[in-house]
Amino acid sequence: MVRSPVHIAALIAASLACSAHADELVPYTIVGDSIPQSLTGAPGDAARGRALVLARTTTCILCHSGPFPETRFQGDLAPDLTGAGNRWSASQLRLRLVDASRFNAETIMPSYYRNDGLVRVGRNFAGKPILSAAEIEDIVAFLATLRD
Amino acid sequence: MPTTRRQFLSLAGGVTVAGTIPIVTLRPLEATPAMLTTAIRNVVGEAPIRTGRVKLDIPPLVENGNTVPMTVSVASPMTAADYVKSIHVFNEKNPQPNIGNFYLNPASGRAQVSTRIRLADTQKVVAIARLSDDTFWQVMADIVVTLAACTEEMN
Amino acid sequence: MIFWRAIAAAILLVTAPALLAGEIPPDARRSGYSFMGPDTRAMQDDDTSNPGMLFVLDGEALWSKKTGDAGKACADCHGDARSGMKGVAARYPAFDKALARPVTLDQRINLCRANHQQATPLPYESRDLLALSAYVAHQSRGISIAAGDDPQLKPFVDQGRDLFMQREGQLNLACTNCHDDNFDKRLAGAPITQAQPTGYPLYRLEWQTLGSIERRLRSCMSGVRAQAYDYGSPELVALELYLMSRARGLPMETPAVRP
Amino acid sequence: MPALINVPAKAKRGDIIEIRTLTSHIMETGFRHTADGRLVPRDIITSFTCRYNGTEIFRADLFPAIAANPYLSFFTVAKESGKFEFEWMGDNGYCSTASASITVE
Repeated sequence: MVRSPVHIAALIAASLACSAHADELVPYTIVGDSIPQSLTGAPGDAARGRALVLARTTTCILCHSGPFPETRFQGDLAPDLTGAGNRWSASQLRLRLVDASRFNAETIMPSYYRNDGLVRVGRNFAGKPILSAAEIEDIVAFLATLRD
Repeated sequence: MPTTRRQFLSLAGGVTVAGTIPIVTLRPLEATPAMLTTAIRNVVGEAPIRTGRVKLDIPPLVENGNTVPMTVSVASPMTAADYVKSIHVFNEKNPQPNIGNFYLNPASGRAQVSTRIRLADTQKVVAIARLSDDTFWQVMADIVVTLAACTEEMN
Repeated sequence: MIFWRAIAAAILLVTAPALLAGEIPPDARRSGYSFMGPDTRAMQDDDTSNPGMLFVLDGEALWSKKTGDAGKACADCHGDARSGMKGVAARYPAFDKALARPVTLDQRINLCRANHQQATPLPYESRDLLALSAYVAHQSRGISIAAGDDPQLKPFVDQGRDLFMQREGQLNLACTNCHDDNFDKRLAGAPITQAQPTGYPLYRLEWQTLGSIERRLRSCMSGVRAQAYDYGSPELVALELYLMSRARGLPMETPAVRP
Repeated sequence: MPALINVPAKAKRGDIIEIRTLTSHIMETGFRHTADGRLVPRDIITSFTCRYNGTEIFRADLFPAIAANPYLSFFTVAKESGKFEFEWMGDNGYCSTASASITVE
């Protein structure tokens, strides 16, 4: 599973070049408890990431709360996101978004960048990850800014 | 905040938790404060509106905006000489600012009306009473509407 | 001493209904009613303002209306529902010998229509089916749920339990993840309940109408972005059966009101 | 369409009594669209009237912001035995009536 960064870069380049099938995930390399490389090869946009975290469609805010005074309804099923950037590096946050079940098989946090091994996925979602690589990067960039 | 706004009554539920397939097209359905003012002026005309005498009972935190219990009452002796002629209820952000007009008379005995309303979003509700001396009295309330975490797709 | 303790433990094991891991013990089981605010409770509590009662009223009229080629009304066989139907819904879904599987109250109504009234089946979620089912279930209001006791139902209860525990959909969540492990917490602003089906069919403010437990289950499935099972499918029946057996002891509330 | 009417069966002359009504109606707002973009036409109850022995004692104009299955509660002074008549009128020629009687002592 561990591939050389060069190989990954090549794959990303290839997928950009021929606009790979939407259902295909960008391959990534896990190092320790992290994914060091950006899934898109570029840093995400923290402002877009903040909007994504607050959008109910991405589901973050349904379970998590955080330093979002303008958002009235936040979940309390999962840890408060305040200080997430202190607790985790961007690389660690990336893997936790991509596949949190890797750390705890029983977690209720969905694997946001995964499209296999799932049961009865709805017609409109089949074969797709919950978030795109770019959305993951935006959210990672935002969470990394959450420092106490 | 278009991303968090619920549609005004999505058809048979509307979108999933994911906001996947909007069953109902998203449109700028929100009434503007100007529309609210116009709706009020249509009833009140140029008369001044004073604050007081009217009471609006509505849960400050609504569990579902599709059915919100509401009671309006007015402090009035309800005698032939001094009674409430009508009660008018308005909202700020539904597609249309009017909610209901209720016409009373001295034989009502008590100036109080209850109904259930729809609130498309967290917003202000205004209740105005017209007394028999043609003065207008109002009360305003801010209502927080909880958005359903999971709604269903239309089948 | 140890001997007696062992016996006491053994007796406990035999007499107490086996509680499976992660299940809510009987004395901690709570109706969705207890998760609601005072205004929604008030709407349910007063029969003259509970909008579900409009459907019960409809159902009462349908109960004695002759229908189908046989020209028979429910009342012609069952008599007065207020006595004859008392407690019935609290035992549903029930095992049907001829079909060798559990049937829901909705399915029982349609079986009666087919077999005794020679009438066409009422579609799922149609006003008439909801009204009849609400009228029948209303006769059990206040009676403790006692579904799933029939030993013939065991494999179907187990199937329902497996489905309840099965992660599914793009969000990869099982019913149990929320309703056993996280009730009383909040999903965004909304409290998570224990998913006790005490009041079906019920008036959901979100729907602005009465709906069946199958509709509710399907909407949860859509919520986790799973392909919902069809109305009347063995899976939905098994889930309903498991949920009703999981709610044993809680009183029926039909027609309940829920956000 | 069925309606649930709640009027006290008996009252003393001069008592202020509460009248509650609940009626079945979809109250389609006219602001919703189907998936293919068509507007779902408005279908609401637009007015409600209550008469007490023929005299109008309460009237309401209803708008799309009134919830489905409209509920209305209001008050009147019990002055004589007789009949309350209720009338709901709405879009597409909708008209529905109900009545309830009261004994006033």
